[in-house]
Amino acid sequence: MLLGPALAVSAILFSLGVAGVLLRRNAIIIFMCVELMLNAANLAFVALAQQLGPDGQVIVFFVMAVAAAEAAVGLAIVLAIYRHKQTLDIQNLNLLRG
Amino acid sequence: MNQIPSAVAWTWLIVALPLAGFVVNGAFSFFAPNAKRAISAVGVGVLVAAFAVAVVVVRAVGAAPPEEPWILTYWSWMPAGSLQLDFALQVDQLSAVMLMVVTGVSAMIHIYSVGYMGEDPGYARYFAYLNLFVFFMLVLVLGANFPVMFVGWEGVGLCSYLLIGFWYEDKVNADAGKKAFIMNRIGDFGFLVAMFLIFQTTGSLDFREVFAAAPAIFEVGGATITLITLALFLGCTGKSAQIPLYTWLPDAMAGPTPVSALIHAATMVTAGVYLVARANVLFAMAPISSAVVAGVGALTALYAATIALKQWDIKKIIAYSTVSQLGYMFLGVGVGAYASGIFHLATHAFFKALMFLAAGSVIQTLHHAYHATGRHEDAQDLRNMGGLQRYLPWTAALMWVGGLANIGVPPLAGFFSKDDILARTFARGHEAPLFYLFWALGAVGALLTAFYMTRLMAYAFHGPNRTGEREREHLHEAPWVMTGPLVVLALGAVAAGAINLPAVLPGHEWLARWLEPVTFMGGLYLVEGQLGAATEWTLLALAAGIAAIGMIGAWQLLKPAVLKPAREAPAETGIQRVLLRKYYVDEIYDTLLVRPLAWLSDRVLWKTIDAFIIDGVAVNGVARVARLVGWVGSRLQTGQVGTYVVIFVLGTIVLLRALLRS
Amino acid sequence: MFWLFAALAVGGALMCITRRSPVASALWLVQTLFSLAAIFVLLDAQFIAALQVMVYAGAIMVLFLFVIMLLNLGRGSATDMRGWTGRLVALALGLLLVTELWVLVRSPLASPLQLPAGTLSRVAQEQGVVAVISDSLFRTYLVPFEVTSVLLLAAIVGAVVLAKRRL
Amino acid sequence: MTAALTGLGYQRWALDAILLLPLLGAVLVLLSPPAAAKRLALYVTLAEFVVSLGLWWTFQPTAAMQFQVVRQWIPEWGIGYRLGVDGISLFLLLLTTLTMPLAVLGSWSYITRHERPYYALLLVLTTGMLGVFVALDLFVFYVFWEIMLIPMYFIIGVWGGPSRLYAAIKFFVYTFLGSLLMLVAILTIYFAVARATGESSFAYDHLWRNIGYVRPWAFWLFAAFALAFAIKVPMFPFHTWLPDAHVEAPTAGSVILAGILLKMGTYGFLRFAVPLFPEIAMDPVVTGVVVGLSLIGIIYGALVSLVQPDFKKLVAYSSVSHLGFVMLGIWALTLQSVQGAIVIMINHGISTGALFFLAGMMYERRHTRDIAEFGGLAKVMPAFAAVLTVVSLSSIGLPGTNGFVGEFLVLIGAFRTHPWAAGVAATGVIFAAWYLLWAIQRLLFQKVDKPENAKLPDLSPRELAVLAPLLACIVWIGIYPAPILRRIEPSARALVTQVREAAGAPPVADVAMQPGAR
Repeated sequence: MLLGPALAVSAILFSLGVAGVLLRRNAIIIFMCVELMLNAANLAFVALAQQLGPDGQVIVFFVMAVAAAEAAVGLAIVLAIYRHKQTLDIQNLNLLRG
Repeated sequence: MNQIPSAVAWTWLIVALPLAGFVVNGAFSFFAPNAKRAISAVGVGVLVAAFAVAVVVVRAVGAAPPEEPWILTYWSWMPAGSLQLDFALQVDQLSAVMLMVVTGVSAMIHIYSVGYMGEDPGYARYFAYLNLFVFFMLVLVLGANFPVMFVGWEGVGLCSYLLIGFWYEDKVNADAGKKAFIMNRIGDFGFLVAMFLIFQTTGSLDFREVFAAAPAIFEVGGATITLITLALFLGCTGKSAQIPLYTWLPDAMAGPTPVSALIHAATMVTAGVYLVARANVLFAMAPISSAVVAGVGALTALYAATIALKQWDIKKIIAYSTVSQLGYMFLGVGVGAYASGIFHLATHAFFKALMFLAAGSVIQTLHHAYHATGRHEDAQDLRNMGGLQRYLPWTAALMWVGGLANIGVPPLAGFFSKDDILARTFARGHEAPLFYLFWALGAVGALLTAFYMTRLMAYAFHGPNRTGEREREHLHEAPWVMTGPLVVLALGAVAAGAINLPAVLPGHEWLARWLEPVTFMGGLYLVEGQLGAATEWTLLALAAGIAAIGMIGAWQLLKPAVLKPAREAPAETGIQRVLLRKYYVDEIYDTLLVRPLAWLSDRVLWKTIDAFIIDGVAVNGVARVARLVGWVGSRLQTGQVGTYVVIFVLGTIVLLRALLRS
Repeated sequence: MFWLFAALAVGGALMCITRRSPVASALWLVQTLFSLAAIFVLLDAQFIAALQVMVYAGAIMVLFLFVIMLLNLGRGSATDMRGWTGRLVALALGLLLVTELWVLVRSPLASPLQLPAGTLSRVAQEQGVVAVISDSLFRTYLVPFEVTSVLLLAAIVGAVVLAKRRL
Repeated sequence: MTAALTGLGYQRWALDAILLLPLLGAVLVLLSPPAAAKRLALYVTLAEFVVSLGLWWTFQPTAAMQFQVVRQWIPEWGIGYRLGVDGISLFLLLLTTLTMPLAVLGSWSYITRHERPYYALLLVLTTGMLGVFVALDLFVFYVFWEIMLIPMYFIIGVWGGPSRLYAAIKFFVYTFLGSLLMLVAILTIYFAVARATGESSFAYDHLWRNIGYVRPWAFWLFAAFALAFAIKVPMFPFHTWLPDAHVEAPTAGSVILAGILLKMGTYGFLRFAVPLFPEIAMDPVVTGVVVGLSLIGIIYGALVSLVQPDFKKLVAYSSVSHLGFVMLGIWALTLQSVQGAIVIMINHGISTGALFFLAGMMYERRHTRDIAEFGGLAKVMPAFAAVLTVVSLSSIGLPGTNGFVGEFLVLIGAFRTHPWAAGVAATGVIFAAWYLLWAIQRLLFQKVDKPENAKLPDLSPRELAVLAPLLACIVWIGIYPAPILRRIEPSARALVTQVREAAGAPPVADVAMQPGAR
């Protein structure tokens, strides 16, 4: 029975991901932290799948697919931004300013 | 109800002919404005034809006098539940009289116009309007219910508006037309309210039904009937230029002179008198209203005569004279002498049209003279005339006939009709002394009438000529196409009195007996006073005496020889100035009503309430608040993704916390 | 076994978020991902573990590294870490989250839903690791699966469009 | 004629065809080459008019809904595509289909850019407007109500005058505000009735029969409807969007706005607000407020018109005055006044429409609408002057023109129940004459004092073709309105009877009532 420890690890990893997002200003590292959070969530799914049936694993499969898609598009955006602004520092990205 | 004779079925043609003339001449004015022969042929032709048909119809009426009006229903106009209005005409003795006056005088004036307007570029338009006017006037006198009459009532007002402003390039003319229309509209408001009240109380608007039902529904002297008749009379004061709505009529002289003769003397302005005579039952049942009608009539008769004393514009004098004479007619119908009112209406149509047309001939020749020498002088100012009988002998003679008829010199038409009214007013005096006062007002008015008419004739046709040295040789008599109608009208002015000679003379009161089927209902409530033969003779003599005194007085007091042309004349002072400026009534209306209303509309209603309060404060105020909120919100958006993330995470934590709590 | 990989995963994650160089961060993240793959195996999810290694550690991270290299971000420039306030905020929020999640983890699972211990591994042995997932994937979740394929296609197109210099 | 049309099954497909044709036309116009757009739009609108004309003959003068179409749309929520025509909506329908070809012709040379979307929007607008008048399902009604808003917004906002955006947004937001409240009211009624009867339906009949279940909130529901319609009418304090929208809109926009869109407000009162909530509408306080506001509208609109320097604005404010008469007629609730109100709706569409066309023709020639910039046009443009005079006289309400028939009926009907109000309203005829005649004088009469005016071309054949049908209607309705009145009468009578019965209002002439029958 590894459910409790696995979920705990998942929680810690997720929080680390969040902290990373908050801590860093480099868009690409923030991006990696998001991936980290996704993995933390995957861990929770897999751990629970052991208790509740294989559907959890299927979800993980979907998460991975979406993550892959997201990575592709996200990185393309990063590229475009870098080309446009010559920086990835999110403090300089304030196009959303009202 | 007796059988409608087949000739009466032709009535529609009388109405339709002028309308057709309007359509054709209207088309001419766009496509062939210079085809003057064709235009005259159509314009005059339809009138002559209408007159001919009218004669046929009136003969049918005479051959078999109807007990009740013959109603000719053409189509259903406004069917709305209990309101079933038909487009219907009615022929009876009263409308027969009006038919003859309207078509006859109109035909003469149309012929005269061929000469008078011959050189005007708007010839076709002029005849189109004139024909349209006759059409509406005929609808007015033939309408079988109040709304159909109202069609004519407002229609003639429209034509009056169009014809007064016929030479629209001058602001004065356009202003005068507009003023006439709006003043009439104020009266029409009264007419409308009266119709609403009548429909409300009797459930119908057809003359026959309303008048038949009136005795059962209304109580004599009751509030409702008084209100109805007063509202109707407000309509009359507008249309027939009585106090307080008379000021448009003198201004209306801005139109071509034949128009003044037709619309503003002979026909349209008498519509009010016709209406009171038509609704005689209603007025007779409201003694207060009748007294008001008589009082306003008497007052107007005197009041307008005083203004006429000091006018210099020949047309204005005749215009105020018209207002004054209309006052006599209202006095007549107000005292219950409906036949007398209509009698004066008919004689007045002849002699006043004659006066106007003769004045038109004078004005035209003066106008030509000044035009030929290039001087800009007023062709209508008496001070620029004088001694014209040498140059226009026919016109002078004919105008004297009209003038004498107007003054009331026996045995001309005006003498009998005016005396008839005054005598009957006097006869009511034993009921209430008020009527003696009305009679006195009328008598003084008659004196003034004699004075100003003589003044007009003396200054225009006698004494030395003041037109100008070079202009004098251009003065000449009008062509036969203009003098011909004058002769016909003069015959009428002389002989028309014969239709209703006083009771003491042979052939007495033919018109009154003719109108008996129409007026007897009113006679049930407003019993005419009876005069002894002696009193009647005395009054006749008195009337003749008044006329003589007025004329002789004027002839003695006025000195045409020392009068100076308008350009050199000194300014009037004192009471003369007040009279010349018509008691400043126009100015008073302008200051007290027109300007404040315009100011209120502009400054208060539009700029303050509309633009500032509603739009500025309320509507755009809401928009401004929304924009302010948006602005505050937009300031919160720093555009820093980092900040958003912090807030987002915070939000997540709070949400989780809330989930855990539950 | 589990605790070892757990420690490696957490350590890798910690290093990942604190390294100055993006390349280093990426490599530490790879360590975390591999450790997670190991933990997946321990949790009877061999198929997912394999996917984890292939897709994440293999494909996605390589993509990241590619981009980092492409943009020449490898050289550690001035730190992109936030100032002290930012760090404190991050730390505080991270700790708060951990606490909350910890409470969540401690909450009991609804008992009727629970399978007896070892059920999944037994089923996996009977039918094969992949069959268990594929059965569910191609029956219950067929439509989402297909939609995912469309999503991936869209992502590819989108990535190409965005990354192209000029359309 | 009737037999021939019946043979074709006209009654079955008429409304479907009328609603579909413009939409198809819009698609065709968008696909056509730009040069052919206006021609195509003209043909479509003409075809539409011809199709709708059949209603005139096949309409039976009874109070029943005719040409009914009932189709399921979203059966789960009881939304059905329910259409029908009665005496109240018939003439608004015909007025719309008559106005549209003229609007297209009137835009012929006025619209010079983006022709295809313009004409397509006009056609979509047609469907929206017609839909409002025929919808018998409150949801469908709401949908059409919003559909017609959007094309109008674009027509003002894209093809309008200098401050078109302000005007367009003001128009849109103002109307939208009202219609959202109306949506809330519709949904409230729907849910309340559905809960009480167990039958979910937006059908007007169903809601009308069961309206008793919403009695506790009736006042607020009525207020929501009334506000939406009052803005559209527009009644006195909600009218300020109107002058802006009219002035900025292109000619055809103004014509449609005045001619048809405003009528939706009064139609809404007649069809929904008053019959659904009779006891609220006939409440003495509510009646007092509405009648009072109508009177203010009549007098105030006329007085403000008097001082407008801009001809279009003058006409716009005169609409406030005219629509005041309509509201008075509706609230007086007698047979004559309601018939008169409907006739004024038609008349106003014709006369004011024509006035806006004329204003547009002036604007096309001089690119100004400032009255002071003109003068003496009667000399330069006699045909224009003649038409303007006739149309103005109709607007003034001269007997013999259409304007008189409507005003007379409203006033004589209103006099039965509100004599003082009718008396005050009758003074409106004086002010109407004042402001229009003064405007005519400044435009047409006096000397041609501006050299730019000396050479203005008179009406072209196309412009005459726009105005001629309107002139014909002015005269026709003026002297022979009986066929129209007869078709309106049964529906008007039914309305007055039902509302008076339900409200327990005192009986009036022409209406046989059994109090408390509902």
